[in-house]
Amino acid sequence: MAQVSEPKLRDFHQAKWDEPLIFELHQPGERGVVVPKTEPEIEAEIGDGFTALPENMLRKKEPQLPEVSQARVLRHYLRLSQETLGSDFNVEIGQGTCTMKYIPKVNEFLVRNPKLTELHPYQDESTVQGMLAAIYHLDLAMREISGMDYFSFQPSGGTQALFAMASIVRAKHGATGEGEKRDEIITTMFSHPSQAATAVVKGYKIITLKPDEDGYPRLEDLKKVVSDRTAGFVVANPEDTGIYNPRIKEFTDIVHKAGGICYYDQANANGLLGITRAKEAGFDMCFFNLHKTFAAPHMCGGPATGALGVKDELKQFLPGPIVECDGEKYRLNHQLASSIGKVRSFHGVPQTVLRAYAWIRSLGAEGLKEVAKIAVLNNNYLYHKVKEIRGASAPYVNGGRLEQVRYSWEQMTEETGVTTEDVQRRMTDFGHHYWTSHHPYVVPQPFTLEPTESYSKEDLDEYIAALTQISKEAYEEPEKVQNAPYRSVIHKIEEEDFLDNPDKWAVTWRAFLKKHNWKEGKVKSE
Amino acid sequence: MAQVSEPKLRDFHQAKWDEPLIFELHQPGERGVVVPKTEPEIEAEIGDGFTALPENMLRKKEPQLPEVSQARVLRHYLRLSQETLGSDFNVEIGQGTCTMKYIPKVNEFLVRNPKLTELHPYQDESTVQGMLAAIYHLDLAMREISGMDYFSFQPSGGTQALFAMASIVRAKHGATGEGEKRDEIITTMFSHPSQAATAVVKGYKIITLKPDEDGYPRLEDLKKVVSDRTAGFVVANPEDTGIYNPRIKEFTDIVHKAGGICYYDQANANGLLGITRAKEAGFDMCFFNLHKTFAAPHMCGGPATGALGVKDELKQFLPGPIVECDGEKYRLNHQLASSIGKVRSFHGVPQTVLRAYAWIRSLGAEGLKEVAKIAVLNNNYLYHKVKEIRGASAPYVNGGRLEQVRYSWEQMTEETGVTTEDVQRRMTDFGHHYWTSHHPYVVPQPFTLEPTESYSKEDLDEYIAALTQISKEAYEEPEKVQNAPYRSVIHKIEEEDFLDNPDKWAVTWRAFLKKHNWKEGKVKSE
Amino acid sequence: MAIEKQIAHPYIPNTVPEVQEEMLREIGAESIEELFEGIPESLRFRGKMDLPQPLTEYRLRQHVETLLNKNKSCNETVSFLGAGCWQHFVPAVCDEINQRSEFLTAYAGEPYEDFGRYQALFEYQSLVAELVDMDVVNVPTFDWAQAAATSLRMACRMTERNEVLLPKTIDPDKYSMIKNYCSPEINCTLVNYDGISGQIDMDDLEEKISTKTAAVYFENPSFLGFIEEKGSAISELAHQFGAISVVGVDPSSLGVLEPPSHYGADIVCGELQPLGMHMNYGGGQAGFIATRDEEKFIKEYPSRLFGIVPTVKGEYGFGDVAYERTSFHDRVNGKESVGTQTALWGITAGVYLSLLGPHGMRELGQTIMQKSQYAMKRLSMIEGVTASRFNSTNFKEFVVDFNGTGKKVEDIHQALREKDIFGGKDLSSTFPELGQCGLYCITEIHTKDDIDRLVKEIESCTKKKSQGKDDKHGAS
Amino acid sequence: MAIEKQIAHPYIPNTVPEVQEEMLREIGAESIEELFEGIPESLRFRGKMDLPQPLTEYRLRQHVETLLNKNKSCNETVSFLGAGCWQHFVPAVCDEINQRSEFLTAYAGEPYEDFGRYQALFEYQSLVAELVDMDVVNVPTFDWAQAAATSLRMACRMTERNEVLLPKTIDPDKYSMIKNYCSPEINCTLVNYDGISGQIDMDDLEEKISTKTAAVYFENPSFLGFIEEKGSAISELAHQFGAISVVGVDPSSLGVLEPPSHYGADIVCGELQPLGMHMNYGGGQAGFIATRDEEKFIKEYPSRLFGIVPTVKGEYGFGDVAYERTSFHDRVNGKESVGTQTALWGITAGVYLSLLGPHGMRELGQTIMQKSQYAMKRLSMIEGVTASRFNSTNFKEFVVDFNGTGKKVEDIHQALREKDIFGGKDLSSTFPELGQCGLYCITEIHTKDDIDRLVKEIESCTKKKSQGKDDKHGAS
Ligand SMILES: Cc1ncc(COP(=O)(O)O)c(C=O)c1O
Ligand SMILES: Cc1ncc(COP(=O)(O)O)c(C=O)c1O
Repeated sequence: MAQVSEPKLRDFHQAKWDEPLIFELHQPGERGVVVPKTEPEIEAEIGDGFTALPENMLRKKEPQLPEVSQARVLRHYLRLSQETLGSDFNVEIGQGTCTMKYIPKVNEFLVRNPKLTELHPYQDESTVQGMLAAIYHLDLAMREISGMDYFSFQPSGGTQALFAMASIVRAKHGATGEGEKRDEIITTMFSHPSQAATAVVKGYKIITLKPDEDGYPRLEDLKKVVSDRTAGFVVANPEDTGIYNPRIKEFTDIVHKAGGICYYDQANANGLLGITRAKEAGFDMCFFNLHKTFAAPHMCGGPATGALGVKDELKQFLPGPIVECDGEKYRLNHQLASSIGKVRSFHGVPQTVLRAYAWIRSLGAEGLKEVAKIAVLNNNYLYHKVKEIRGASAPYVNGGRLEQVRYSWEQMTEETGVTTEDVQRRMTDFGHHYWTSHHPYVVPQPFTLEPTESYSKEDLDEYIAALTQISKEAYEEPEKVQNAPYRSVIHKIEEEDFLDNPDKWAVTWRAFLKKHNWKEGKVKSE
Repeated sequence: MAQVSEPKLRDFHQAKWDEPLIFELHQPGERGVVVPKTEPEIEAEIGDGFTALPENMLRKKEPQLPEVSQARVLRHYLRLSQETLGSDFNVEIGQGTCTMKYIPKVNEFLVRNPKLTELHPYQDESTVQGMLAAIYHLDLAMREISGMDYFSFQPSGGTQALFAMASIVRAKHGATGEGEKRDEIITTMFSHPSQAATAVVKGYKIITLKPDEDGYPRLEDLKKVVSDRTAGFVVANPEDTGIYNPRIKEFTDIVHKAGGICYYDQANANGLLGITRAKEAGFDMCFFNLHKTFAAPHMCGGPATGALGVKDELKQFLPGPIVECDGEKYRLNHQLASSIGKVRSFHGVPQTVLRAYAWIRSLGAEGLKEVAKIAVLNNNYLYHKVKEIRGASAPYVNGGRLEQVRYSWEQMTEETGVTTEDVQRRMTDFGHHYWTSHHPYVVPQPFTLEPTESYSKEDLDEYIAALTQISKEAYEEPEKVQNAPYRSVIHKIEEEDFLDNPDKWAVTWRAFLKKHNWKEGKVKSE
Repeated sequence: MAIEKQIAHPYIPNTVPEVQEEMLREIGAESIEELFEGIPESLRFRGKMDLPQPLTEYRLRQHVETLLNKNKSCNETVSFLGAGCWQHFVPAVCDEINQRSEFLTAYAGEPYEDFGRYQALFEYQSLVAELVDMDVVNVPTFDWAQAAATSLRMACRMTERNEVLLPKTIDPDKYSMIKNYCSPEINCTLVNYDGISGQIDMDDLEEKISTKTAAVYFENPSFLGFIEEKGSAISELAHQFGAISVVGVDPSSLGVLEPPSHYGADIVCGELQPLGMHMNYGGGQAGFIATRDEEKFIKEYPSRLFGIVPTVKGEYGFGDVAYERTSFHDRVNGKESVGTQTALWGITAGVYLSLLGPHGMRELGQTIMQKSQYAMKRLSMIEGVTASRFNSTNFKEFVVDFNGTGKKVEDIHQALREKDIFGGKDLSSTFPELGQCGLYCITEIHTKDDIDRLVKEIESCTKKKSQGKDDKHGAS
Repeated sequence: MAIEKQIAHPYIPNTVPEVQEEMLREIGAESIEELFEGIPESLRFRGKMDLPQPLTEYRLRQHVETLLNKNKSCNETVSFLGAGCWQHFVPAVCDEINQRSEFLTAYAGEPYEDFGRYQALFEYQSLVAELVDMDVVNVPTFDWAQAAATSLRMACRMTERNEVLLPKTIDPDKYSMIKNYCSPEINCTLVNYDGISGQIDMDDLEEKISTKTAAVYFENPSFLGFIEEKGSAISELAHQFGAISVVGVDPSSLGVLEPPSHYGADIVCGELQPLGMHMNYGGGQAGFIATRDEEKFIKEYPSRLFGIVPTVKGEYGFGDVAYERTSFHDRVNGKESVGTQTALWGITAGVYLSLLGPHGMRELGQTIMQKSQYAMKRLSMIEGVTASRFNSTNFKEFVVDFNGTGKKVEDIHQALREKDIFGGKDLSSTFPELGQCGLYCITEIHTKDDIDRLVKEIESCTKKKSQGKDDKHGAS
């Protein structure tokens, strides 16, 4: 049987439909659906339904929505879907920190079951025992994975989990009368922006530990900043660099000693499943992104779940309700003594909870560990290969990476002028997604790759081949990279001024129509 | 609100993934799924299951199927799906005779219900009352639409319905002792190939009526060929030309007088719903393609349903079972006195039956008539516009077209050398599908358009604009058209010898590997 | 006339009156009615079709779901029905692919804009080819019965003969389809089977075969579930008489059973439904035909055969091999007929085989053999019950003989149904010579519990009722 | 270690030992274990996680479906639950689009390879903008509560004040979320409502508002279902004090109700779930925020805002407007925080609004008004029952007052449940001042029959039980 041996440089072109905006498809009189109607008997009895309405509340001018037939609406959005590169379609290793793994199709069929989709969150407990059971058993599994004692699945995303944890920190210190005093939260440089940002929302000052030359946060720095003003310490480990801080237990000990609470950003725990746990590292709380490590899809950016786990003593602060079981019946416990209150309506995003539950059930304990091992193997293979590409490097310690790495094109940019954004656009031409970095922008010309367990060696080789090709192009014909893409839905975006100039930006079609008369590529001069 | 006024020439490119064949993705050891396993208890009791098997029946060499992980299989086929232009994605008016109409999404969700997908055809009648009800009520609706008395939904496609009708013709004459004598079936030139072909399978000689200069079959011709050898007369009306034969009742009368049976190919009845019926035109049988007129999807070519209707006196010949109702319970009647026997296993394709039922329920009597009216309006608009394109014409009578037209590029080909096949490939570059014709090839350089009720004027204008553009190109730079496509998944296919030369053709990958060593576009010389 | 007031139907954009007027103006017609002038008044239907009022989408969905809820499906029960349609594990990826809008709504496109469909069907052909170990496979036919019928007609054309032999253990429904498809030109004759083993009666076969015989057809496993062991001998005999050996096969067995090409089959056909299709009340069926890569075979296929062909840039392209054979090309002299068949199921079977690979297919076959042997063993422990009725080795299905219980299959099945078990197919009317027998099916989806429950319930209903009977009639 | 023998897990291709070896060779490592050396032994988890054995796909599906079958869903019953999550008609096209593999699995792509996602979300923003008649709408937030909380924080930043006023009729759960999101820096104060009408008590509002007030927040319809009529007066009052008028809205009302921007709202927020999302046990929620197109507003959004930007070829491109606001750009000084929100629901809401258009939205609103008025009327005919408790006009939801029946809501709902009816949300613990009241919801999906059944069953259970009560206690 044949087998591709040469890494493939794909002769790719993305679907390009040249599709107008939905508003441009407006045809007065057309319609996409008819909603269920009022029975004539009701109409006879009640009239048009508007008589009771105060005149000032009746809408006078109908919303200027487009009128489009069903087939045309469908065609429009289907075309847009083809113009979107879902992770099902590509070797999605370019979105580091996001654990873009295989989304099992069977789980998607499970969550389309009307026995889930048609449940109302206020149904009586007796009518949702199946769903409560799934939530409860996911809680049990999460406890095993983390060593924590209780989980809430209410936060709908990692950011909201971080916010909930910052809220718990505040509530906890508030409960002991230290709320005012403890006004600082310590984090590290290579942590996700939401760690600091959510703590700021909760009124905290942020102290950031800088990495040493090997990329590790310094214990000495921590010692310097920790004090009785320390409310908490939040960190990811490994951080965006993929570097695991082996002294983490010393960090949490120091913070604890100062009276602070340690919370662990495990949004991405892909390299750690069954390997090491939040508990042993001394954390009081942690969260997992079910849409990352636990194979729930990213859905263009949510809805999602940040599964929030706490040690026993923090249970009372959890956002409620949580699911409990008396061995037979499942119930919702709304009576958490010092709950921070809800962070997301109802029970979070139960579809995603069910997906994570199904994923764990399809792997078991050994399977989860296998995930971590292959994720780390894949990453180290990629790491090894990327460093060999001309102009690319992986700043900080040599080796010692777990599931991801933040790389740099610093050298290539210096030598050719081609930036990481140029590479990003050019990667599109080979059918690949590629991401640079979010704040803080410490690594110059960064790109962050995380191959997860889902990709084969052949997949990785294909991605590497594309990076290698682009590096070659950068050194030989840099404009080719700089003017990319050529095989995407659109060409290079030009006037960034459209995004930052209040006179030009247009967040909606109506704003656009007011500001521009842009046809055939001509922009109305202001 | 803005509205596109200029017909759009789409700046299109189809998704091009440069995807290897599935065999080329083989990676020994990978796998896509694990099937349910034998319990250890059974294995302990039974062993490996092979001991009972005669040695000569145990497979020695495993099938050379590829070994591929689940995500990679999914990615492969998803990419192939994007490389396929489904009718959901385009203005699918280029596939004349096939009634490519909007496939309501709600119907697709209905047929995915496990209460249908997980039914076994031999379940007891008491456990399938819902499905039998749907079949029965579709039968009732079909009777209204056609004037026939009973329907069978067993034929899975128009071709199988035509075969079933030819079988009934033979059975009926057989029953009256005329089976041997009546060995001719009469049809017309512009009928679908399956009309003649299936009659040939049933052992009939075919007599074909030629069109007159206006495209109508001649009554005088029929009179000449009809005789006591006439077993039947099969015809579509309108035919592929979209021309309706107004004297059809005279035709069926003549055939009846000669003792023949008249059966009506209503595969495509889109222009006739609620307008005129098989019964009034004197037919003894007819069939509808549920995958055309009744909005079941075409699924790359089936499974489908040719709903076969007969007059009372032919009921006994139907393939069984048919569904009956005693006013309360539905049952399967297997006892058709002179049934031709089954033509398709079990009950045909029930999913498609349910789709057609749902479609009719969403439209009602008025709605069905509206379908016919708009289908005919759209076609006449298109007809009017296409005739204006340089080099295009619509042979036969001027006007008088119902739901479709077979056009000709004869003039353009003569003047520029650009053929209808060239146009076909070039249409791909604008995101359109375009079909020429099947046998018989009477109209020179043919193309057959059928706009149905599903497309808006704007859609039609877009299609016309593309045809107009290509005509312009043909006159100005013919090679551009002749060497198309440029924006498709692949380029022009070159060596047709690969398809007709037994030394080169390869219907499977294994045959290909044996005959060719084709890499980088090089073909092994034989 | 719009359906509700002036409002366009969601499925019919040009219901909008203004647009209609504009279009009529272009055409130069006064009204839509005018466009129908070609249809004489005498043929115009002026009544109103008696159809229920239209439903909005939500109500339609409610209505149809209410209907379907009256069904009881096989995954709400335990079902042992097979007999040509089998409950197997359908990987979710199969459903995902065949529900994709692109594949769902494509039809007769060209290898350019429908490239993916061509590649997927070419791959399907190639994958089934590996399974049967032959070099040519067609784009699917309607179902196994059609594939068998066409295989036989191919054989008749190749041999220019018009008699075919089939085993008497064939599915009677399939046989009725084949007979109709062959008549009037081809004679079908059934060959007896051995009463003990079920195997084809070789003596009877030798007696019936002749130089007029175009083809000998048999199946593996047979309709009654046992494995036909003398494949080589049958094929040899056929070849001796210049006939063609046609073998029908359940592809779910081919991970563990020898493919028919290894025991002399010239044409192999079978049913694709086990390879990733839901049962769909019988709507999941699709047939295949496979042969060697010889011109004489290829020329006789009525089906489309997609082959590889290069493009000007050296890409893989695809096209119709030997298209002139088809009725699309020549409606009178083409080979039989072709039309809409079951392409989506072909694509799906390809996805299925890609997912399972060789190991999956082997495990599938082995699991089925183990579980069905377990079931037979346990069922045979019930007093008066024998499984299988025949002493050959079985695959997936087997005949359960209830004659010893004094009960009718019908009554036993009725009792099982009350326990949410669907017993196998009742054979008492189609194979009267077997008396009270049922054809039971065990696949990889059945658990030990399922089987044990079946055994327990059969035990209890055959016992209980015989007591009831005894009571009525006094001691026997 | 592979999961089953040497067999690769379907989800993990590189389980294959040969491939692992090759990769390790490249890396120059002896074993995978070696790659974990950076984690000190003291932190290594050497136990075995106590998790159930892995299931194959088929068994997984069976297992989960068995679990889910223990639920009773709202389409197997008639449900009158609302209170922030509503059962509406979800067009099939919405599901088709949000189930598309591309949208389902895309994430943080760039406007090039994820162009479709950008366009779809830009369109979503634009469509909601029409509905609320404002020029800026964000990429969705987690839910309405989050949208409201963020709107209030935006107002505080704009006004540099830290007090906000909210109506006492607000959903207590939503309030708990807002309070937590605002604390410790922002003080939330509740404004009383009028006991008869439910409307905001203008006197109390005037008393509580001051030049420290950053924002006045109210909702239309209010949580208790009535329409807040004095929107203009409230907004004017807010503006007088230099505060910002923030209005939360259920968009399903906006085909018939004036958008808040027409009565003075500066910031409009609300819940998208009614626009094409299944309830999903509460997983269908998503929030939106809308404002005028003024720099001072835009700069305060924490969310992504997709704007149009041309490409070098003059195509529509899309990008992030004023990205520097976000925490992605500056994690300490950015506006609040942003992360994974609810983008797929935004796309879906766009599909929904495209399908309904202006007429659909109007019909939707009208149908809801008619049916809910019918329900209130009929319910009020039951002895001891009043609907609504408040004498304002309602939209979709209303408070049913059972105090006159002498029954507890809890018991009535229990009785209804036995008849497969889910009564509305019990308000007795969250709004104790109302006594025994329930918040009932009627949407376009309810039929006259559904409502009549509800009325009948409430009638019968309030009557029956009071007889029972009478019996026990003798005549009263
Ligand atoms: C380490 C880390 N923390 C937090 C987050 C935020 O999670 P979410 O995007 O779900 O808000 C992410 C997501 O990228 C992350 O990688
Ligand atoms: C007029 C006519 N008859 C028969 C057929 C054959 O139908 P099917 O493709 O379902 O076999 C067709 C399909 O194109 C047709 O248009």
